[in-house]
Amino acid sequence: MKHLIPEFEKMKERYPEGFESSLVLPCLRRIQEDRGFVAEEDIVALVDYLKVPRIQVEEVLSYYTMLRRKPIGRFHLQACRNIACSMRGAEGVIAHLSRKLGVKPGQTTPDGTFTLTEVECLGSCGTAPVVMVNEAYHENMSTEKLDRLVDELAAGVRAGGK
Amino acid sequence: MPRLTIDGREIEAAAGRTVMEAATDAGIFIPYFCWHPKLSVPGNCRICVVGVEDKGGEWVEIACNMPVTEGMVVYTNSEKVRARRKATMQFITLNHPVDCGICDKAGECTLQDYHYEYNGERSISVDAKAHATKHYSLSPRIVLDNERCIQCTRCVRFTREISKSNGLGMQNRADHSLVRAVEDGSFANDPYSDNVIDICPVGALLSRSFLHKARVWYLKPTASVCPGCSRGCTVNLWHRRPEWRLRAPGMRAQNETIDRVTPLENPAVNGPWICNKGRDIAKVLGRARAETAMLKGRPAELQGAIAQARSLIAAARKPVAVVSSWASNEELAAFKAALGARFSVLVKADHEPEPGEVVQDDILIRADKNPNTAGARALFGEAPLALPPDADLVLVWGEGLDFGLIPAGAKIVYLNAWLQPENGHADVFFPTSIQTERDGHYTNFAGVTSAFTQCFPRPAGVADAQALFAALAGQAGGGE
Amino acid sequence: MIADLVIALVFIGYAISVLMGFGTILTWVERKQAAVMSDRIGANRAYIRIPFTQVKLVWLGLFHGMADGLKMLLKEDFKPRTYDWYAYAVAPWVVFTPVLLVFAVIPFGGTLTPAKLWEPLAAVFGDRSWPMQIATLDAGLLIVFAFSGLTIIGAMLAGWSSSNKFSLLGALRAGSQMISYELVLGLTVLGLILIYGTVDLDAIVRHQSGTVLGFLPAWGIVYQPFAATLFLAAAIAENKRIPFDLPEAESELIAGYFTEYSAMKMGLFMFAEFIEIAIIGALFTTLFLGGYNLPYMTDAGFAFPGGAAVAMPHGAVVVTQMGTFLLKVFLVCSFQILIRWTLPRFRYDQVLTFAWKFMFPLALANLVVTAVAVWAIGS
Amino acid sequence: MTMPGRKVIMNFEVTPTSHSLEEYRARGGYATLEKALKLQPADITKEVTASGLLGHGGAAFPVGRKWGVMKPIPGEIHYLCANADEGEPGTFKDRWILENAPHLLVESMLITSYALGVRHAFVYIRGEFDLPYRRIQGAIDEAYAAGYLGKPVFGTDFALDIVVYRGAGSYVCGEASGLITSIEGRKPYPRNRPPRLTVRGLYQKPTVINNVESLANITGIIRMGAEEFRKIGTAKSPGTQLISISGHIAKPGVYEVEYGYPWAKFLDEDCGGMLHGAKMKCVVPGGISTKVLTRAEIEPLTLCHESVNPAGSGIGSGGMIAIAEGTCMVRLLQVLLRFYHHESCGQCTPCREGMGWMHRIIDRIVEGKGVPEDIDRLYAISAANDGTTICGMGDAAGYATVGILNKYRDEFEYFITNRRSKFDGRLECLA
Amino acid sequence: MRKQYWNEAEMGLWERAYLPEILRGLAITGGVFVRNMFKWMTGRKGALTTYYPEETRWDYAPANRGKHVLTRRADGSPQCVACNMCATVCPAKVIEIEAGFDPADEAHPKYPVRFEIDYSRCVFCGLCVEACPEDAIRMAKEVPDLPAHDRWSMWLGKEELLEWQPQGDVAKPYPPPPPRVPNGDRP
Repeated sequence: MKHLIPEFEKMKERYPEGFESSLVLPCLRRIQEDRGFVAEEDIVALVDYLKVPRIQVEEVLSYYTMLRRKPIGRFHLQACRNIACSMRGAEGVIAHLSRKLGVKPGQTTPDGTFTLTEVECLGSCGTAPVVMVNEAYHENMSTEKLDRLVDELAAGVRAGGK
Repeated sequence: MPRLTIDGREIEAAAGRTVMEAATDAGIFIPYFCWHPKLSVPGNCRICVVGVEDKGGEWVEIACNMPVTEGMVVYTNSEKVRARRKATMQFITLNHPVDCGICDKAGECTLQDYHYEYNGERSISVDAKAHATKHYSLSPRIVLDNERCIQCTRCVRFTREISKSNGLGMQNRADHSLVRAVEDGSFANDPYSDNVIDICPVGALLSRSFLHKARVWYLKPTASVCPGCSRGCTVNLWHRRPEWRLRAPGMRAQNETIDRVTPLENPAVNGPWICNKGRDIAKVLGRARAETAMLKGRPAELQGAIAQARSLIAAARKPVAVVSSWASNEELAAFKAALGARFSVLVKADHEPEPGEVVQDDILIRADKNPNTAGARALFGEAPLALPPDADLVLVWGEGLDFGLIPAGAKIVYLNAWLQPENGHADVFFPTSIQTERDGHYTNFAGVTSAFTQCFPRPAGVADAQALFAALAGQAGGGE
Repeated sequence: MIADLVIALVFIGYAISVLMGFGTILTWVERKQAAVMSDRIGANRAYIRIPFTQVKLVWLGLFHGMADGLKMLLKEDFKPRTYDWYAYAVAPWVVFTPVLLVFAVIPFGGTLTPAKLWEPLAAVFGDRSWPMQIATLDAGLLIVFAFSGLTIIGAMLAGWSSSNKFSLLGALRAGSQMISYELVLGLTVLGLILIYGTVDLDAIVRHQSGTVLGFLPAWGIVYQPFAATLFLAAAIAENKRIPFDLPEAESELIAGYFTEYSAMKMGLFMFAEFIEIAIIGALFTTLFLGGYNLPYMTDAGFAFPGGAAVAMPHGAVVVTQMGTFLLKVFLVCSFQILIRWTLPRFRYDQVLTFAWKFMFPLALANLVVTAVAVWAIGS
Repeated sequence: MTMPGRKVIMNFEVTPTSHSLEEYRARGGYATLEKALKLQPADITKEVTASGLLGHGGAAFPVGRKWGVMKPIPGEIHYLCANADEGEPGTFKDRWILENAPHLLVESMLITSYALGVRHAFVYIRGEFDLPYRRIQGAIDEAYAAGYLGKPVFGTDFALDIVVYRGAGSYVCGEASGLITSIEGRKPYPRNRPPRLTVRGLYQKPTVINNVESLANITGIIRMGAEEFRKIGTAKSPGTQLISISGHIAKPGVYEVEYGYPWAKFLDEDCGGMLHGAKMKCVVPGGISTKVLTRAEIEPLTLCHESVNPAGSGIGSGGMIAIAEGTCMVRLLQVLLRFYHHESCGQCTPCREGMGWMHRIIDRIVEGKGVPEDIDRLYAISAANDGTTICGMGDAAGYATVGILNKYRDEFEYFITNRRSKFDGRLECLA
Repeated sequence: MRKQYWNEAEMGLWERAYLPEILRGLAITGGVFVRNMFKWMTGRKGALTTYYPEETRWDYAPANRGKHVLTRRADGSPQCVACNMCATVCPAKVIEIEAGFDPADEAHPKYPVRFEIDYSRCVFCGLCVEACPEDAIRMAKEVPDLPAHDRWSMWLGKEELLEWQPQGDVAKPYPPPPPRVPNGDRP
């Protein structure tokens, strides 16, 4: 985490005085972007840097669904299953993904490429169903589009590209 | 000062007070789980709902977070309030395992009481209860039962606001939130951690040392003073009620042990808290006892020892007494009255801080680990503990004095409650009673005097210090 | 003379062993019979273990009597602080001894001719015969009453010397009750004396050996059934057993006159009571049940009505007669026990009322009727 | 989307570059700010109050009144938060503003901050929004670069810093007090009122939190003046409402609707009717926390608060979901309750226990193990949650449940009796 | 005047004659005697009583409160959770339980280390059985060999109470624990 401190310092400038505690969430997000998850050493370093009680960091990490303390697959497929998506076939989408990847929601493929997660509303109800791959929304998904998406991602990994 | 009406009683409360505080002050009871007079108001248990009459009729809101306003009309037991409370109790007991049978809190559990008072019915749920971790080791001292936890967060707030260790937090969300200790283990080092057991309104937080030791209704609290440091926190010592004494073969000794220690609220000294050392004071008081008088290490009759001590005192040219800072004010006064004129008196510290112990902090713990130093010094002065080399008789009272400091050749009269090697080195040794075996008072560092009460009978052969001094003085005075 | 002495000693030995045996066995019979009558098992716990084995001999609880005796012997002998310890000490014996003595005049068999039993005995005994009776006295029945009257003194002594109110009251009760029933007892027997014209018990028994009306045995009970009933009732009352056991009344008087007795002294009282059962049995047998007689039996064998006769050797006759007597006594004892476990007891006033207002007049009436009948038949 | 009626927000053509500062300026952007800075802050508040602008976050609390509570105290720190934590299922209107009109929001926040004496403003954006975050962050960076932010603007001594604060996946952050707790870097536990956030909010300082759409309206109000603004919409609901429609509808998306627009017409004509020409069963008017209305019920209604509220529902956040005939309402409620259970923060008892309980009950019903009393239980739990929780979530779940139960009780009874759905458990609308 | 009692027997002449009634009574008891004696002599049992303890009754009433039995779970451990309800309700205060803690057994963490009943004071009222929330203590209808030579040997401990099983196995079929609803606990 240490190498991110300059970034945090810049972030801090935008915040009013005495907002160190507020930086917990942005910093954790940044750390997770960097490492893929939040490790024990990151917590220790962050607590040391922000001078917040460690329990606050632990609470935040356990509370927010987007933060995690364990590594997951390279591509995090988050399929929305809330009302609007369900009404446009999200259940089929998830079932299809699950079949195609061979994992149940919440699991990671054995090769560590994909992690499939069911999530509640992603705020893309008009273009449902939606699947979020890492940060990017893939909207109006259908079985064919899904196949193509997963195949492309898998091919990219095989090619060694990003 | 706003005037308000609660249940038809007109009361006056300072502005800024909440309805809960106003009602409590006026002696009107409003149920609560999460509210605690010494902690912040989270308003999360929702059991303290009261009805407030308004233009639009009665509406219900939680009392703990409702500031009093002029002319407010509050009902604590209206139809609506009762319905709400009942619903809330249904929610609280929804996933509570109701395993009162194996819960140490049963008998002094708020949830039990409220259930009878405000619900009294079976759960309307037919679904299986959600399970959670049953025995989570929160620290080496405390076991957490997450199923019993009603997530009032009193414990969490205690570590944030009172002990400031930030040792606990609520993790996860919804009905799978869990109280957890911070992972770096700072909760285990919190010297006040055991207070969360007391403030837990249910049996979620359990003391490991008291775990399943006894049902609380078998126990009786006796008001006492913690001798752990010069703060002199008032405590309750819990021990077996006489009517529930154990009778099985080999179990007699259990009837005269301190099963647990809880704080006895005292605004002048410790508020509602005590430190962990105070909780473990039974270990100090439960050490092996000296029960026979001795003459140079040989067991002797008490009367013979008194006679011997009298003659030693009568024969002494320069007698010095080192009095105990664990002695009660009464005993000290008795010593002063009986022998104070004959002896030059010094005060010693019976106990020094032990390694690893928190020596002092700004909450309760004081550096002086003796309960009555102030009381002793008030009677015998502030003189430093330096034994004059020409002393030919030293009367040592209580443990903790290095016998090497006593001038060679000086006779030693020793009074001690515990079984210790020094006992045999004294010319005359008297076993004395301990705090749980007598009534008395301690004066703490700030001059506040608190009383302690006898819990157990004095063992046979053990002398009462007050009577002993009178007996010693009878002859010593006569000899002069 | 030697022969007389030997015979007397044999008879005395026999009498004592019979009485002691009855006394012991009746304690067991009382227990067992009571149990069987009331659907129970009765005492069955005392046992003798064969040494070095685990075999325990229970024998239907027979050893309870032995255990009782041992217990009484070994128990501490508590004595009250009395001014009259001599009377206190002697009272059980005063109760016990007369009871034994009564048996002296009771014939427990026909005649014994030792020579007929075994030839060589003729050398000592010749061919003399002896009636099987310890003391062949003409005043037999009077002796009985004389001795049995003595037990009252024992009871009174015991009650008085115990210096205990309960004992004294018990003794008073015992005394008045026994005196009252002694009278009735005597009156009932008077009828028999009128009929048989003798008080010699052996003669009375021999009178009963024949038959009446051709087939009925000529027993006293046939001549005097009413007197028999009264006699038995009075005898039980005399023995202070249920339903007349008022001198002992746990709720009022504890154990009555022997409250203050313990160990074997108390055992003597108890033992006397049981022996007295046997004595009453023996008396009743002698007076009303034909004594050692079996119906249709003579000293030579059986002679049935209609002429059939069976000859028996002397030894068989003697044994049969002795056995008959013992069996009859036992049955009467058993009947007494049956009564004891059947009837509820009286109130004390009822006991005396019963004696004086009911039995005494009846006995008198019986005597008068008998006298008239004897006079009429005799004249 | 084209839509008849006057527009306040969607009054320009969306192109790939229409969100840039350049094009925004070309549309007259930041001119209003210049105009506003010439007014007294109190006058702006007065103007907003006069406009009668209602909050667009769901509760329709008058924005002017909220501002009015917070008297700018000189020397005291005040904060402004734009609530862009759009978590209500069915609602995605703010996303449109963040993606397509970020500068409108920035300008509005500048005006608002000036009016309220705020020096620091926050945009709390939900963690999953990536493009919207980049757009708003881009716009703010542009504004900093252009000098609108960070230093005194237009020659006044008013300067504002805006921080975009990203959430990390929590519905409760959309609740104002949960939001500020989240900004404080803690778990977003909503707070008890009193004290109100406008008295003690972020870091115990007075804080105003407004929905993104509400704030976006400010620029328009100041530009056209309150009087002019009131002419749009109806008397009691002035202005427009961004309706995000989804579900079984032919043309889902975000529409700006002038208050008072006929509802049926909106659905049938502007949105192109139901998907695959199906018949409409009911509609969720404004986010799932409002009660559903059947097709027959909405027939006479117009899209404004005074029309919808008496029908027992509300415009809410404008997240409309159209539901076609043949949709299983039991499964639908299951989806909703699963969501509420997942998103309950677990702070106060009725919501923490009630949400899980309702979820377990509905799961059991769907499994075919329901009992008739379960319906009463759902009602009872909803009633017990109504008004007893710290934030509005307990009420919201109750409204949703009661709304569906009231109107489709027969479907639940059918499911419980026959152990299967009346409509095969279908949520999708088949062609 | 003699007091008249409401239940005073009304006796006819025959009954007042005393003797016939006595004979009738003797006939009854004598009949019983003869009948029972006949049974004994023919090798049958002529008594209702039993040769206790060699012979124990088989026909105790099912509700008879005999000695306590501690029931067991299928794995043989005592069903008792050491809640002390029985000890608390016991009017004679004869039950003493010392609880132990076994965190490994999640379903039954509290178990009795010591469970003792003082039979010298037990009044066999059965309240302990009523109070038990776990059906861990029952009273078997059979009466066991309780007497002892001193009062200390009348304290019966856990093992004895567990092992005394007159009706064979008292292990209670224990239903499997309900499926655990997953929670957010960290694995």
